[in-house]
Amino acid sequence: MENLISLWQSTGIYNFTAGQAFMMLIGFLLLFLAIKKGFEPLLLLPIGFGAILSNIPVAGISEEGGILYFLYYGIKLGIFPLLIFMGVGAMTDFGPMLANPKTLLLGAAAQVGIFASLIGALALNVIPGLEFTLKDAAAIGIIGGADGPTAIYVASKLAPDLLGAIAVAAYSYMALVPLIQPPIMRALTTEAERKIEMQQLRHVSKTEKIIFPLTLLLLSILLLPSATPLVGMFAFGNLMNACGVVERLSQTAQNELINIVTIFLGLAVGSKLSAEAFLQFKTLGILALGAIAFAIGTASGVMMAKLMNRFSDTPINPLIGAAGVSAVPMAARVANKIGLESNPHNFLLMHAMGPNVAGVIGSAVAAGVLLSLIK
Amino acid sequence: MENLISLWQSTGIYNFTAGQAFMMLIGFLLLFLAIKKGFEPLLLLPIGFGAILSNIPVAGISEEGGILYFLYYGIKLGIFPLLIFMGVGAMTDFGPMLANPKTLLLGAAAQVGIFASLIGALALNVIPGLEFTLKDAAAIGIIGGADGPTAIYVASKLAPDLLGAIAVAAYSYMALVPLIQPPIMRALTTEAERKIEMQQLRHVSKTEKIIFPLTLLLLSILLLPSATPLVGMFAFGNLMNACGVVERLSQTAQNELINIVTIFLGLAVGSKLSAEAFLQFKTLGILALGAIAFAIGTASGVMMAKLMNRFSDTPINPLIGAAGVSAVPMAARVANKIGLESNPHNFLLMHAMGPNVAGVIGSAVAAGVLLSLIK
Amino acid sequence: MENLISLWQSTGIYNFTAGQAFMMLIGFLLLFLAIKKGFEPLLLLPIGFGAILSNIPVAGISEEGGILYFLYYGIKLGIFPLLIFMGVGAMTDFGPMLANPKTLLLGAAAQVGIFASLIGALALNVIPGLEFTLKDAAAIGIIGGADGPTAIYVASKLAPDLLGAIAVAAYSYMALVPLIQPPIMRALTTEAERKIEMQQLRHVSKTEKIIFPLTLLLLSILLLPSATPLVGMFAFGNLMNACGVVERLSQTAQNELINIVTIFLGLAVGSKLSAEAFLQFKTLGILALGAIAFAIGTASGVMMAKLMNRFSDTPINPLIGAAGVSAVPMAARVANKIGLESNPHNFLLMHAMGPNVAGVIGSAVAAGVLLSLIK
Amino acid sequence: MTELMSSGIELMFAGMGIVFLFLTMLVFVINMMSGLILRYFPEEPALSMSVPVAVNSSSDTSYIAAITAAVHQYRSTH
Amino acid sequence: MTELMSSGIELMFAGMGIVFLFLTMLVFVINMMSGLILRYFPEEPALSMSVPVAVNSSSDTSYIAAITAAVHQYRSTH
Amino acid sequence: MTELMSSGIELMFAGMGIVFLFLTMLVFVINMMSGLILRYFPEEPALSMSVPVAVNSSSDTSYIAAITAAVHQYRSTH
Ligand code: NA
Ligand code: NA
Ligand code: NA
Repeated sequence: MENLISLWQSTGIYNFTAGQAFMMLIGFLLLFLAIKKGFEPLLLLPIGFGAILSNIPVAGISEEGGILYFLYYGIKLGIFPLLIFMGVGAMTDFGPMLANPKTLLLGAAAQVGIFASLIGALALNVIPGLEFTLKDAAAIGIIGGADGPTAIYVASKLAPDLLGAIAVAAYSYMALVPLIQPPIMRALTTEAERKIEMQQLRHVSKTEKIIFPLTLLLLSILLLPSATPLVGMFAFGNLMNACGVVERLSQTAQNELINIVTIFLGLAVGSKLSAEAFLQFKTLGILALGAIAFAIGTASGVMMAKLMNRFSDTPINPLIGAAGVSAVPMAARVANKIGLESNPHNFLLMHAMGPNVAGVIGSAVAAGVLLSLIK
Repeated sequence: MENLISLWQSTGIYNFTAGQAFMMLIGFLLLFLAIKKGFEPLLLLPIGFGAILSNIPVAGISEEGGILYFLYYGIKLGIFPLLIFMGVGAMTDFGPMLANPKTLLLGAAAQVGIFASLIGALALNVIPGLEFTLKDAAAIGIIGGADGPTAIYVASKLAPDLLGAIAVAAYSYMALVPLIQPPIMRALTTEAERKIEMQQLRHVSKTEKIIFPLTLLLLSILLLPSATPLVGMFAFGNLMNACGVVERLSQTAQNELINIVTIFLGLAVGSKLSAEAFLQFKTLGILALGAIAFAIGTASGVMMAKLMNRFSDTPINPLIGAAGVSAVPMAARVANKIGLESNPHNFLLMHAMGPNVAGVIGSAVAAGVLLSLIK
Repeated sequence: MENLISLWQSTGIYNFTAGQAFMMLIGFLLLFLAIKKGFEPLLLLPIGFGAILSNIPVAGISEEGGILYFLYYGIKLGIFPLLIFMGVGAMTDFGPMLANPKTLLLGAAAQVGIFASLIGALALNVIPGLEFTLKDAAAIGIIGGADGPTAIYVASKLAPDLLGAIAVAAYSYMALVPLIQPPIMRALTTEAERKIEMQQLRHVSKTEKIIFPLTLLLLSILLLPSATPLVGMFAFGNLMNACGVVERLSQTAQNELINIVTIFLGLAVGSKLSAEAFLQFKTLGILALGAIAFAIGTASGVMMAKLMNRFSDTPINPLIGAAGVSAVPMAARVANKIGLESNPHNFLLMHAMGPNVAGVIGSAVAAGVLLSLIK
Repeated sequence: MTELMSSGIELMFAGMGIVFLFLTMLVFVINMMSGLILRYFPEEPALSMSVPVAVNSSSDTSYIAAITAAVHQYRSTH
Repeated sequence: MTELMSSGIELMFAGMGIVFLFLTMLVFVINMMSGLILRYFPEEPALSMSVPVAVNSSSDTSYIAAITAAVHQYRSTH
Repeated sequence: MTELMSSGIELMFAGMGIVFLFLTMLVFVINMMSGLILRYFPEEPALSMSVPVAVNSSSDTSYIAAITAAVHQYRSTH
């Protein structure tokens, strides 16, 4: 009898708090979005599952002794996001960007989204009950970078309490890029601009692809050492792939290793989706600011492309500016798709890959600035 | 000269204790069983090798500073068995069970083996020199679950000193299922019963396979949160595989990740096969009780199937009840084989897979009960 | 303004020390050697990149909190080199050595390089400013073993400060084997000796290949337990491959697992290439002694083969003695190549694989002696 | 009978009770679930249920696919 | 305007400044790099640039290749 | 000669001694082992030595095989 009472008192039904139940619903929602809607399933499925597991009463899966508690160390120590970034580096082909380097400026412009939402977060402090510090604001702003590992790395350093919400927002908006970007792109461009055909890209030699990651790293070392953990691991992955002499390491970095770390990172991010941390007015602010960041980044990229068209003799289709937010390769595909609507013979995909990967560099640089200036 | 004496005094020959030598023989025996007899080689080969390495005098491979000491943390913290369980979940197809859910009851019945051997362990306390605590008894009982990761997880929490013996017993008896089960199955069934043909299983839709792991997890959360580390990781692996949108993660979980963890876990389990822990009268008790647990589990499954046949209008071949102990997929194959002996046109394999995977759930639930009620 | 000054003061340009700049050049040199010259790229590329990353001012990538700091634990605890050794074991085929066991003596003779350079290091102490302890000298000597994981394991135990220089020397000289060995081999042999054709190797049965790693381990346990961490993990990998019943574990050990660990180990070794540790007079000594070690090892192997020819009735081509230094499989290829120059129909590759893998065992044994006798 | 043994027996009854309770409930829940799914989300013929992953999949994974495709297109124009 | 907001705005200007500075410099450096490479290290036709890895590759990786080759040769003589 | 140097030389002799002792013993042991194996466990022709793993292999690995087989059989009946 005592046993039965003790068992009843150890059931989930007996111990559930409303917050835990609600967070579990959020977890199921993420699973639904991942599986049924195809929202960044590689990340949102583990994150959603991690959210469910960490909100189970009594079990303590994300408390000391639980598996999610230990996995979270990989984020806390900054290891998981950097290893994923290394794998992403190994997957990235800088060819299109090297063939047309000025598209880097589009990747720069799109980072306005980061800083605009940082300011936005600070502005929201006028609302009673919201209190974002500069660190919080910076971590929120980085959602606008549209790069999962960068956002998680920065958030884990500056605002670990907001990590769950920030990661969820970042990956959700990346998945929503095909919905968020087109109206903005259409509103800011004329039909004639969207029809612009771009010059064929030149062939990029293997040597250029080998030297580029080293150049990038060197520049980052000289100007912005605080960005070098991110830029360095990215460049390392890219070099492993480009150089062609360590094929087996490169393959492992972009397959098994990144997969293993993705599973662990996803679960661990999910473990930060606790009721206390997530069910706050703040979270709504984060979600709103994240959407604004993506929108402003898209707009800035497009406007920058239009500006460059004024001064450049080789034409640039402004649609590819939107790809500057990164969200690789979705944003590039969106640019391609909108371009095809206006001109069915105009394939912008390769042209958009330039600003797309430039956006990855841009946000890593922005992350370096934030990590270096905010103490 | 001093050097030579010092060298001689550092040889294994000089330092061997009888216990170490004996444990090393056990290690070689396990290697022989794994390689020559095909006894669960994936686990028993690393366990056997770990046993040899950890009993080397002077070298201290399983003491602080040695590699097996560090690898053991993966078990101590509960990480390795849960990751293996995740991979097993990704490998498991619940289709046959979903097509005929009442076979779950066979998976429930077979767990009697767990609790019977728990009682048996306590009963053995009457023998002078044997002193099993309730925790010890529970950890021993879980051998009857016929599930490696579950047994190791529970033993590492309740009775880490017995871990080596329990893991060895669990995997050995799993390998012996084709010898242990048939006589019991034949003794408890009539020729007519063994000839029973079962209805073809209906097709199970993809949606059902996606929803099932979530349903399982939810029920476990509501009723038995203490089982959710095991059930949760298992369900996570299963969902990754069933949902079809994270194929690369699922593949990694059921291949490279589970392989890496299996190597580490096996070596680390082996490091618990030290003379002090293993060369005790207790170990004989554990081995005896493990065999009893498997036998009783088999018998209970068969009897449950016979009982269900009384009340059900769709016929159940009692042989598939034996598969309820889990030991996936060996027990299901045994059922199939014995069935074919009586009726060469009667393929029971798919029907037996239902209770077989149900047995995995059943032991995870039983593990949850033990972990929750024994303080 | 304050921000700008603060930014300027956080740039790499502002903070660079001459030592860091120089070490970064070393890093780029290693990348050049790896990529352009094909010098052991699997190790030297990550090591070179690690050297660059760890010498970035301000960023602190190899200081507490940085990723290289954490990765270095894998070396400090001895885990990474042992896991790589396990994978190398799984890749090694002892067939040729088992077919002609007396080639083991060639693998023994080549270890003279280890001890000669150990003595050399101590002799260098007469030069003012150089001060090698016995531990330092032993760690330097092990470069002559021509085995990366063994060298890193021993250096991490005896002289962690010298680890970077020792690892770089070991891998560089391994890559230089095709340059270092031929002149020595030609100088010590006559044209007639180089033309010697060897008897065809007998077929080695699978059982022999299974029993061999266990025999090796057993001998090591009895005579030299201090070598068993190395020998044991090597034998474990070899047994996994030879036994044929754990194919999936063996494949993972020699592919994904070794690749992951190689990336981590390389970066972590690179993190020990700091200006303070590397830019010392000592380093020149290490590089010189390493070259001497390789040369003496090669010479001893060749001379041993000539000596054995005096007493043996089956002829041994002395060129294969050079393969006894290990540097698998490069040294065996060199022997084959030099042999073909004198006799275009004389394929020595398989014959040279015997001493080649014997050299791996030889250096592991030598490592055991050093670890056991030097306190 | 010792106290230890009596708590063991209690544990056995509680344990088997919960195991059966749990798995019996699972039988009911599965039957309910399958019923609902087969009624409201019947599997359409062919492969129609498969989510169009390729279109809006993750930024991390589809890298390869995208870049491979793009490179092909790019190369074919050179 | 609060102090916090003003440091935020300062951060924005510093941040976007550096992002543009960095990426603009990168444009120049890439152009320079590509120019130098195309001039002094032009890609030779066919696959000539590929480093002869197979010949002097690592002791660890080329194990398989070497042993495979060797075993083939060895077997073919038996 | 310094004390350090003399312990180095002592180490060299001890070290090379043990290396040779070890590998020489290994030669003998291998010869013995091969002799015993070839005499008492001669390799049968063809693949007869291969342990019938597929039959009683591990619960973990053979999952795939079993389930694949089972699913095939199951599907083929639908
Ligand atoms: Na970006
Ligand atoms: Na079970
Ligand atoms: Na060697």
